Amino acid sequence: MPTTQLEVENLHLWRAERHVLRAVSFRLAAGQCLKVTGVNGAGKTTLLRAVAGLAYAEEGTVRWCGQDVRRDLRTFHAAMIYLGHEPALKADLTARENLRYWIGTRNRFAESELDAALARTGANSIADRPVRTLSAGQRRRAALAGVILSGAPLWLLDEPATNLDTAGQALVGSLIAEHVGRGGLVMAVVHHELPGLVTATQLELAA
Amino acid sequence: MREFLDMGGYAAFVWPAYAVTAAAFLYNWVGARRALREARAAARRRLAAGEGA
Amino acid sequence: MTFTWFHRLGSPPYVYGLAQRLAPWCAGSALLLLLAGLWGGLVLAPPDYQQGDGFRIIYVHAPSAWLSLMVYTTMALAAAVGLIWRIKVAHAAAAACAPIGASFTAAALVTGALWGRPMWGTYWQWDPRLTSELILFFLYLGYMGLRASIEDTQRADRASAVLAVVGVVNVPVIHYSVTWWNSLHQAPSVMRLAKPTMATSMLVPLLIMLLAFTLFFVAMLLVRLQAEILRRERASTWIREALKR
Amino acid sequence: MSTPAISDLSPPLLAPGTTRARSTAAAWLALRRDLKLAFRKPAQLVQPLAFFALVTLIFPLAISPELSQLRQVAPGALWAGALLASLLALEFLFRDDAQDGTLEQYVLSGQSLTALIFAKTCAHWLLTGVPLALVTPAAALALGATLDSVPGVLAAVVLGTVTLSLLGAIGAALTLNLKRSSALLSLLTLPLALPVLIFGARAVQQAIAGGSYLAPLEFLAALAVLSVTLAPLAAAAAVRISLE
Repeated sequence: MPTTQLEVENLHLWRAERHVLRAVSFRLAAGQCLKVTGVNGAGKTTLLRAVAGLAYAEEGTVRWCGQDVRRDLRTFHAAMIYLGHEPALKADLTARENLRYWIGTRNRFAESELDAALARTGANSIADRPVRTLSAGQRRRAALAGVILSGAPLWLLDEPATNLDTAGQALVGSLIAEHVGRGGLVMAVVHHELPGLVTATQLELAA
Repeated sequence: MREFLDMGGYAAFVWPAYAVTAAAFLYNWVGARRALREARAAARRRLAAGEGA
Repeated sequence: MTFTWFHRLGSPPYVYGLAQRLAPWCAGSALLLLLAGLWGGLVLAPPDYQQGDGFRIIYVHAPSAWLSLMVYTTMALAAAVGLIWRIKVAHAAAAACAPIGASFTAAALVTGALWGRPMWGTYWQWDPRLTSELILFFLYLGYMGLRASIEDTQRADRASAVLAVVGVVNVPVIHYSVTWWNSLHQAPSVMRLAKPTMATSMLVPLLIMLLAFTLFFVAMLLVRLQAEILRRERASTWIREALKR
Repeated sequence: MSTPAISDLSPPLLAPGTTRARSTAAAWLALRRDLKLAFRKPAQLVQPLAFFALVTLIFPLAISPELSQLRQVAPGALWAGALLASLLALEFLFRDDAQDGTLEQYVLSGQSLTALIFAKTCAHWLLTGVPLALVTPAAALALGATLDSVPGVLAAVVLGTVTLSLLGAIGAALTLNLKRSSALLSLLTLPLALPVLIFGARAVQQAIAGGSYLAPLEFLAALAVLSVTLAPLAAAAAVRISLE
């Protein structure tokens, strides 16, 4: 029986002449969190993008629930949400409108669920302001609300706590812990320790 | 021979046409050989660098 | 069996070795055929009853024009194979095709203009064949321009492959529309490339030249293919062996 | 041996209570998002139109204010202007979305990227092609065409810009994230757009001359159908590659 898990095997990726990912392998099962660490330029973001299918790995496989994701990328993508450096929000729309469009292309949700997600990340008070008027931390909170709203079991987060204050960092830690507690999977690139996140396994990439 | 080179009065068009085509051949010949030579040299450098590391 | 054949053609060391062995043979036979074709076309074939000796341009123009289109199609096919099955060697072949095709397209344009001067009285005529050839030249330029502006070879391969496939779908559309456009504005062209009733002594050298040009293309493709494979290959063991040869 | 329940076999895609949006719904949403964004920044919409008006203004100044002479060059002038204006507008097609990560999220949405890209291109056509088509008859009148020519000119530009937008989407996707992309974009797109120019100019010419413009219009429609079916596939593939 296929179990909910992400298996990455022997991933190799080159950027021009540079061998960025050298035989990266790991397994992430339901209810687990993987912290990806390493110095700048070690390929953390690249690894995340390669797993998501955004960067093209020349060798190696990524399996989701036992299936090579290249055979059915859309199913895999529906099951994961990726939050990159840029929070993917349009400056001219409000945070609420942004989530309606961004998450709305993925799955259906009720307005009350949207409110709940915004409230959970503390973004409800700023939800109706255009994103251009928000601070970087507020944008990050709005984007995190999107992650919750997507209902995806697999979260791929690239430095989710950037630009957040201490309370915000604690929030990210508790969101991840909650998600993992529900049987979700989290793969996160982190620079700093996230408070409240103790159960994670660590993957250290060498430069 | 003279007659041949004259091409029945069309020499001004026939020979340049052949010359241009010859130039295309030459360009390909030289270009392909140079590309291969450079690629081999680059591969050698890469191998040497790989051994040094 | 067909699968193993296909599989082997996807293996860089195998193709590299094959190209290395075949290239001299192709180049040699191209040279011999070229000499034979030139002798036949310039000396043996009689002057045309209308165009005199001016028609002899056909022996370089028609094969160049043939190559320009054939190479583009080959390039697009290789690109499609590379894109669909993610075969590096196919991308390498597509990359090797572009400069060869572009140079013969340029040759076809210039020889066409040189032929046009005595026939039409002007170097450039908006004749459908020449116009299509000019557009094809721009397609080549675009392909090479895109390739040159992407640094990463992998990405350049895949992006330019999409362009080549889009281009090859468009080539017949472009040719058809140019012909249609031309038929509105002037009488059919006087350039008689595909005259079915060509005398044998004129036709045979043309066929020989077509074959010679094609073989020359194959030879140059094989040489450039080796270079392109080396640029893409990172497994060092077989390269070390290959570089000794 | 007991048969496992279906829920055991299919791994959980989404949290309980969450349902995937249909691809058509997603595409519709993408279209509406682009329209809404465009109307919050109307300056971008006006630019290509102003450019088009300027190009058509060049011709009377460069050739002659004589309407009978202008009528001769009107088809060429209108189409050259339309081609360049839609080329100019193409740069906006993916640029903002690529910069802020929206395009990445489209790729990762679990929906058909082809459908989403098609939706984006539709929005682009509605925002640039249609206004252009609405302005062209006015420009044609200024270049000496009669009122009778308006339906023909309008139909030709509407149909032609469909193909221009779709072909342009491929070029724009391929040149995404590249330096000096605008010159390259023209080099890639213009040769492919020549059939549109040929049939479009002929249709406009016939419309102005009072002849039957049905034949070139049919060709334009055929080109539009061909590009609607094939171009989104190529553009989606190009977007994927460009984001790598």
